[in-house]
Amino acid sequence: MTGVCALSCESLDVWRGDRHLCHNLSFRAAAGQAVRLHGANGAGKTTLIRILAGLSPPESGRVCWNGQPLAKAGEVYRRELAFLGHSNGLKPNLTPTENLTAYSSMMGASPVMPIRDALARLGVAELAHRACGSMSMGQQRRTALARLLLSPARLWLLDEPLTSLDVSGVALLADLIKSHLGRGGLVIFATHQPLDLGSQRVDTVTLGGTA
Amino acid sequence: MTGVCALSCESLDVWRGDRHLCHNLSFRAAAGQAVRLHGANGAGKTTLIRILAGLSPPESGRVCWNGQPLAKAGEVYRRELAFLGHSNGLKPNLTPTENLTAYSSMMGASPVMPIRDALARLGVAELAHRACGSMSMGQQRRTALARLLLSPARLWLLDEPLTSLDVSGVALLADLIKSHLGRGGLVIFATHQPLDLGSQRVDTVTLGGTA
Amino acid sequence: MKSWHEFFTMGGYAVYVWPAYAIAAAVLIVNAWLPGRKLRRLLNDLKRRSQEQ
Amino acid sequence: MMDGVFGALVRRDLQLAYRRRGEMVTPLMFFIMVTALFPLGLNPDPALLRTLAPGVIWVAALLAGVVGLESLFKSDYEDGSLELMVLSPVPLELIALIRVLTHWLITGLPVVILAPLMGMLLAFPASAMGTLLTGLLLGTPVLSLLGAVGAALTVGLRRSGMLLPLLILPLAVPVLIFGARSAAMALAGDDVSGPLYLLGAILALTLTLAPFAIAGGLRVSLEN
Amino acid sequence: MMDGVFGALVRRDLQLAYRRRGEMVTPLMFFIMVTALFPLGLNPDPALLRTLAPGVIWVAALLAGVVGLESLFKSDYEDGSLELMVLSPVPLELIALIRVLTHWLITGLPVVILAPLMGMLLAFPASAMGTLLTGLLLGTPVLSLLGAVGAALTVGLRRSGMLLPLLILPLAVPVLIFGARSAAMALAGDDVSGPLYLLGAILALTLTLAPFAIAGGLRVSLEN
Amino acid sequence: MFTWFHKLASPPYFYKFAQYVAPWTGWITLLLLAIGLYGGLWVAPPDYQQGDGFRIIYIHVPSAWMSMSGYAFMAIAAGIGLIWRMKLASAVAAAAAPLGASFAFLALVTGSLWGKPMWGTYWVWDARLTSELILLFLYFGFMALNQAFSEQRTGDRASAILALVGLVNLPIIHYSVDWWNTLHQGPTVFVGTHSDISTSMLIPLLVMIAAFMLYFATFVMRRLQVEILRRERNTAWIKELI
Ligand code: HEM
Ligand SMILES: Nc1ncnc2c1ncn2[C@@H]1O[C@H](COP(=O)(O)OP(=O)(O)OP(=O)(O)O)[C@@H](O)[C@H]1O
Ligand SMILES: Nc1ncnc2c1ncn2[C@@H]1O[C@H](COP(=O)(O)OP(=O)(O)OP(=O)(O)O)[C@@H](O)[C@H]1O
Ligand SMILES: [Mg+2]
Ligand SMILES: [Mg+2]
Repeated sequence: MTGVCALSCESLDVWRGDRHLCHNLSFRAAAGQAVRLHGANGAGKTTLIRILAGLSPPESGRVCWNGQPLAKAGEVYRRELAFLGHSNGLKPNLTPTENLTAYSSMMGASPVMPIRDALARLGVAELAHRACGSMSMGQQRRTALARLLLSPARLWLLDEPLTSLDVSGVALLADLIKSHLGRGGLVIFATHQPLDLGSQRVDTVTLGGTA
Repeated sequence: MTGVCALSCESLDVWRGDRHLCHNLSFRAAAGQAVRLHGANGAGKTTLIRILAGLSPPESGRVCWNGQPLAKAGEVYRRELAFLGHSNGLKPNLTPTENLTAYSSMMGASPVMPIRDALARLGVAELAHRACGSMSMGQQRRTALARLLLSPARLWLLDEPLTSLDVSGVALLADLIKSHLGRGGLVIFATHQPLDLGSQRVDTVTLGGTA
Repeated sequence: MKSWHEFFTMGGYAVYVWPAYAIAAAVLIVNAWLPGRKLRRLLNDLKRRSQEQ
Repeated sequence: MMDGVFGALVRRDLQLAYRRRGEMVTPLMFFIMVTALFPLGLNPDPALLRTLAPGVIWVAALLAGVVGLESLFKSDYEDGSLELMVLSPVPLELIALIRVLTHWLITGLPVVILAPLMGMLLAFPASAMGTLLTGLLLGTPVLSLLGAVGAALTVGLRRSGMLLPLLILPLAVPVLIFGARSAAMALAGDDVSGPLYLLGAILALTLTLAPFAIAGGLRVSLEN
Repeated sequence: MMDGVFGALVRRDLQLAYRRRGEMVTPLMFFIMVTALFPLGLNPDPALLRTLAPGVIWVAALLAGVVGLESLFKSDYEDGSLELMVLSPVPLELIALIRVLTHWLITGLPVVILAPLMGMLLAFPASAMGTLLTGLLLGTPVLSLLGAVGAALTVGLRRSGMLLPLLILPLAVPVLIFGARSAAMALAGDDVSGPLYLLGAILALTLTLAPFAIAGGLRVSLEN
Repeated sequence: MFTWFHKLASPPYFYKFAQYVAPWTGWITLLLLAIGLYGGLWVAPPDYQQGDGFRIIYIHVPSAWMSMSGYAFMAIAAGIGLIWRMKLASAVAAAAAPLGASFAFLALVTGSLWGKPMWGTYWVWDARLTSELILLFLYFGFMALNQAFSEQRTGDRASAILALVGLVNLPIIHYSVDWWNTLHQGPTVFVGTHSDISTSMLIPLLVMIAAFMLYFATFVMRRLQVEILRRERNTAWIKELI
């Protein structure tokens, strides 16, 4: 991982139906930085994360990766991005190993570590050969999180990554985030639960709005 | 709400595939009592809750409502039961009001409070006439929780009720549980997050097992 | 049947009779052979697993 | 009380159907397409078409009924409503029956209504149309009910779309045969009361037994 | 690199299909059953069946292909894989094309292979079988691609059903007509190169344009 | 008697029972097959109408009969498993299905091989042919559903419901198809009739039918052993067995 990298939002305006979720929102996250999106239910965290990922466009304003608007950065940006949404993106008929193999084949780069090691790190090594559909919610979430370890992406966008994780799972994820930041990565995440990143500084972007 | 009521498990054996999740598990919850199911990811909380609801049978042992096995208690038991699973049970095409109306028509009893009030109590009154599919995850969870207020059921079975709820949502649910217990209800819930029920005593059933 | 020749030609119906018998034999043999093989495999598998524990 | 439940459930199902009114059109389109496609390979000799019409219309109605069935309980399963249905004090048999009947109302009935039009295109004479309609009116609910049994049994499977026809088409054969036969007999000017009574008897039988099979299937599907 | 991606994606899709191999057989079953329904509903006279065979087989092939299509991207959308596909550096067009082609390989191709057998059951003469096969080989991929465009456009809509048939049917009908026509012409002993060339041209056109439409549809579906 | 049945219904006991009995029935099957084939293919005289073509009867008719009685057997076993939650009965149904399907397949294949010389075509849409084809699909549906779930118990219960619905439907299918055909007589005329079948033709047929029945019994037991082992793999008695 070389070179500086940064994600910046410039005066974003976000609407959902008749609700004005963000008004002139600007922020910037650079290498080694963690940003937490904060806000009540319905504040617009998920919406914002999807805009940051380039899945949907904002009403006005722009999102830039290394100074380039997302639309232009295109493939370059997607190569740097690891996204974890509300849903896990696992095929219930495939095993974790198969799911992650398929993921890494779409990544356009070879996986950073062997899939088996990634699963072991997340504590689901013994499930490697069972269909994902027959795993518990937490086990599925852990499998989805293993993607972060495979991808060389520098930017992690995590939407409520703690959902269904038990206490040890939460601690594990905090570790992963810290070491990613230590390696010069960027993490933007939304969560309602407290996530203790120790001494790591976390910027908070608060989205207004009520439930 | 009159009469004593109690749910008891007698020497349950639960298997999932080749995993032995509960071995000879027995516990009892009576009116006014809260039971928390505790265990790591994959320990078997969801499986157990579904067995308690009568959705699937245990390998051996039995679950009794007021001393009667579930299979016999049948409709009587279902009348006393409010169940909230991993999924919300909301039709994305219907509005919260429509969803809850349909629910209360299946309840076999008239709702305890007007639907509008229940939605207001959960803080989603203003969404009453929007399609559930266009609400945020937390808003959907709140709508699903509003069912608890409509139903006269004495037994609440909640599987990770805190998922996607923000801080105020968690406090709200704690309040609801406390007042339900105060009225002589029973609550059995599984959650990984701490849920502060104040002075209320909470029994914990710990399920063994690793991730 | 009067002769082996007659037996094999089946009075001109050999192309229908013998395939019918052949397919029947094949199906019956496969059905007889599969469960034994499955049983052996399963037993081996279970033995291996019980030794691992 | 049961009365209120009945009405409320029917209302909800119709409401849902209205919200997704687009999906209701699919079976209808299918029906039209299948009926329209047949004469293509044939010479458009009306006398020939006429004799084929009963079979074509019945097969088309059967296929149109099957195509939309997969989703009958699927969304309930996926969004968790099915658990609520199973855990409600109202008998699951009743809930399931209502669901099937509303499904028939919004997919089967339009097909029946459109049948005379398609019959006309196939040169089917107006004199026999009554039998065709009666037959469809008796037969398509049976198809819906049988289909619902299959849908209930496969709802927990991840990709049931394909399994479903395999399960229900063999069961649907008698309906198809009696239905098509009655229309063909009407065409020939014979007495059609026999097959129509039989269709009615099958309808009565299915109407009483299928709800239990459907409810059983739904319960089993949730066990997993 | 693209090579490896291609292989890996095809492998995943085939793997997925293999996991559900039971269900791979089912389009075939479906095809067989639909073809079998027609003689049941109609008159089992071989001479008549023969003339109907092109229409029957084409309709059955269309149905077998379409029944599973709705879910082509639906499950990806629902389990979140679609987001991963869109956000991957590999062009979405390629991913989508692979998905459609593997879908065709496991549902369309077996149907084509089985078609001669079903043709035989319908007393379709061996002399015209070549045309039937060529037509199906050219036509079924088009149907898969068109279906995928519709599936992609409607995957995110909760009120999807409406659009899918409306979008797809007008496009699919020419394929069906040319296909069934060519087989019917072969049956009559006419020269069939005209309709077959047309089918080939339609296939070439769809194969180049559809991936873009599919990818566009998927992106739009996720925007919401 | 009752206690014996009760004991037999317990998986460990049945497993051992089958272990002892299956070889015996297996050898008897083989013996009967040999006798039947010798009688049917060598001893029996050619049919006065069909010549030697009629000899397909010795596999066709037993297969056809076993395919039908096999379905009833399977559906009843599945129903017992569903209603009384008897695990062994569900296993019996799962074990019987592939065998029944094989017989249905054989009836179809041998029948159409017989049809070509007799009727001039491999296939006509005749009543029996059609209902046999439908029976095959009913078997396929049962087998597909039985294996479709991750938990075997669920698959058993789901497929049992299907089998019972199919059982109710089977006579309806049979008569509808029959009736449809008589109204719409195709080019088919059944040639072989029972009455004028000679004893030397009949006896091998009866022997073959007995052989097919015993074959079915033998390999249902064999398959059942597999099923029992698979289903009970976590129980104590299996661990002891190994
Ligand atoms: C694909 C073709 C055929 C199929 C699927 C088929 C199926 C069957 C079935 C299901 C039965 C049992 C009927 C019952 O006991 O009710 C049967 C019996 C029989 N079949 Fe076939 N059959 C076929 C072709 C033929 C042909 C070509 C012949 C001879 C010309 C034939 C001769 C017989 C005879 C003699 C019996 C015994 C009749 C009786 O006991 O009632 N079958 N077949
Ligand atoms: N359909 C299934 N088939 C086989 N095994 C299953 C199935 N569903 C769950 N399991 C297994 O059963 C165990 C218990 O699952 P369950 O969902 O009850 O866990 P849980 O305690 O709710 O976990 P979580 O905290 O992750 O929600 C897990 O180890 C899981 O892998
Ligand atoms: N498809 C949609 N159409 C219209 N409005 C929508 C749609 N999806 C979400 N909204 C609205 O946009 C707002 C933001 O939703 P979003 O999902 O981004 O919230 P969130 O901050 O992630 O909430 P939560 O904490 O509950 O997950 C909500 O008020 C919601 O009602
Ligand atoms: Mg959110
Ligand atoms: Mg759980």
